[in-house]
Amino acid sequence: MSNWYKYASPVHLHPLASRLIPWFAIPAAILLIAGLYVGLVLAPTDFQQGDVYRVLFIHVPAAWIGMFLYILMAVYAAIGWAYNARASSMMASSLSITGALFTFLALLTGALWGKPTWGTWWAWDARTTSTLILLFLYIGFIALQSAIDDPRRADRAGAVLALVGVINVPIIYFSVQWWNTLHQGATIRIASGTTTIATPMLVAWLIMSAACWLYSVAVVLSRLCCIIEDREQLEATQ
Amino acid sequence: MLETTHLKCVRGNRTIFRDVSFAVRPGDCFRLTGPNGSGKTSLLRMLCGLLAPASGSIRWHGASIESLGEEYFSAITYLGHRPGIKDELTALENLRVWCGLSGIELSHHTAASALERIGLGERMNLPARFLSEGERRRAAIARVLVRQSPLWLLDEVLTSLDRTAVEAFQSLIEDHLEGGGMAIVATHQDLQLSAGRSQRIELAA
Amino acid sequence: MSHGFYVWAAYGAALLLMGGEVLVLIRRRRKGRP
Amino acid sequence: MVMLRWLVWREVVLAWRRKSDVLSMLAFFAIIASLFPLGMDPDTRLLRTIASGVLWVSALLASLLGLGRLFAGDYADGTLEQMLITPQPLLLIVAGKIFAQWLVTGIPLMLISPLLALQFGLPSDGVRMIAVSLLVGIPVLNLVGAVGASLTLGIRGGGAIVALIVLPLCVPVLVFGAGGNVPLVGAVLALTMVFAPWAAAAGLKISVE
Repeated sequence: MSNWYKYASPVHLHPLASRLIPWFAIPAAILLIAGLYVGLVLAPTDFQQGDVYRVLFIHVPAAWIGMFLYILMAVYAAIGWAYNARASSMMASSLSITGALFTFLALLTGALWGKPTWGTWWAWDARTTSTLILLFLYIGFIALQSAIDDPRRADRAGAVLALVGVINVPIIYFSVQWWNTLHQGATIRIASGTTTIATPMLVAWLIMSAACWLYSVAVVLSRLCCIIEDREQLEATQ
Repeated sequence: MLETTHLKCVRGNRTIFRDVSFAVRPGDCFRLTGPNGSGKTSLLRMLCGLLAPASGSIRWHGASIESLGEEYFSAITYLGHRPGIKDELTALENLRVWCGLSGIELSHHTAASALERIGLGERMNLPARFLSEGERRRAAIARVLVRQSPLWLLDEVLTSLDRTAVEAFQSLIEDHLEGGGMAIVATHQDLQLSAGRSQRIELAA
Repeated sequence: MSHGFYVWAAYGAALLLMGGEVLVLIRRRRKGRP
Repeated sequence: MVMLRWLVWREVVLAWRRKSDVLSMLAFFAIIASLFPLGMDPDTRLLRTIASGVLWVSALLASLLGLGRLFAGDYADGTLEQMLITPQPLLLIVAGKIFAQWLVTGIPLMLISPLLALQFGLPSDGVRMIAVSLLVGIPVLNLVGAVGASLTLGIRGGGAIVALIVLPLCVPVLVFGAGGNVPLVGAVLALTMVFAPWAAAAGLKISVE
């Protein structure tokens, strides 16, 4: 157990992270290709939605990852702050970029799904709106960290902001939902998927989800290595 | 007694000093010298608990200053590089507010007599923005008079003071040391003290 | 394919974003090494 | 108690002697709220429906403008350092400063809001609703704003970043406030009162070091 502690130090973490990257990147690439094939070619056209539903193979994992990475980021940032573990703070910085990217992707694919399905690019429904606010929270975190020159201060300030943000997320979600029921006019409910899902659809969705998760692990680890290298270089030059 | 062991200071990614150890006993006055950028201000801010040392420890009567917290803060008076004088308030109000923030109710009379002693008697009711740099400095120095704290941490307090003010200030420190007080003064100027034990900490660039 | 534009746009955007991120990271890591 | 009394006295006197800060914030509030009708068809029915949203967004932006005076001045002249090393709990000092900020900026905002609400042709109970929701909600803006101000102290481009981090965090209070649900605004206020002073105190320590 005790030898795990050494990975809290960036110097020891870097080789481990570099070695792990291919273990996630290669399966991610393979699954992505497989998922694209199953999702775009093998899965049949839905008799209700047509082909638009294929967008959901990316949209749903992207939304999940965007949400999950924010919480994970807050946890890492908090650990980094409380235990003065620099590697953990660097992990939080690394997660923020990928999380923001997936949140943005979720919004974009959501719009591309919404236009043919709901007839509008953007609906102020509860889920879309909370995802938008989540993207703003990510942007605030990234902007704050990139504006602070001292990396230690950036880590800690980011941790406070991430913690405040993560406490706020459920409240934001609740408030947006309440707002949505207040203004019934804007509500568009997603047709609940009671229609039997064809197996290739389910398989495509599972494969694409796995590919996205593996991809984000690989990318986050890789950026973590970049951040460790950057900071080591800074220390070496001064 | 204030005791530091192997203090190390890192700002940004630069190590400014390392292995700074000394002990300040009642009656000691430490003069802190060193070229610009050698970390005099950082060391003083560390001793205040404003800046956490990258490694090493600072102990006050044997207990680390982080664990003492507010108890330690009541034992120190820190005059920073930037004096913390509000332009909109008069010297008198500045002094009383400062004491008030420390939880001490300072009467108008006590505050006025302290300002008189430091040579601001006539101008204590002017908003601080009409005071000269040296007078603002004096208004800050008046704080050490009204709060009887055993340890003074003074950062470049002599800058822009005229000769009479410097002499007055030296006699203040002498009184303080004779009464068993301690002082750490970062300054480029010489201090000629006839009381207490003078020591020096030299920080290298 | 019905609504082909939307499907291709969504997949195109996803691949572009992910590919872009990978490219940026590869370049950053190359630069990081001496 | 001595400390809190002097702290609040100090903040109020400072605000009074530098009235332009607060007055320009109030003018900003009035101008934004008046620009909305100019940007659209000033149809009474439409104005009535957007009134509370517009006033809330304007109050939010104006309170952001007021944040500049909260910590930055004290940071620049060294007073904040002194506050951090007084033998008083930092949490109490931060809470006192936020309270004073509400006193000198929040209350005036709330007081002129009914005047601005009249521009939108609201009936008197609509005006009252907005004033009450601002009364309960503006402290939340001050509290959350203090967290943002503390974290961005002394940063380049701090003003824009304060807006970026504070605005998304204000979504719940904006939604409940503009929606006229005072109990929920009160709940958000209670929660913010627990977390925000703590976060702002932590932010100050981080920024001053």
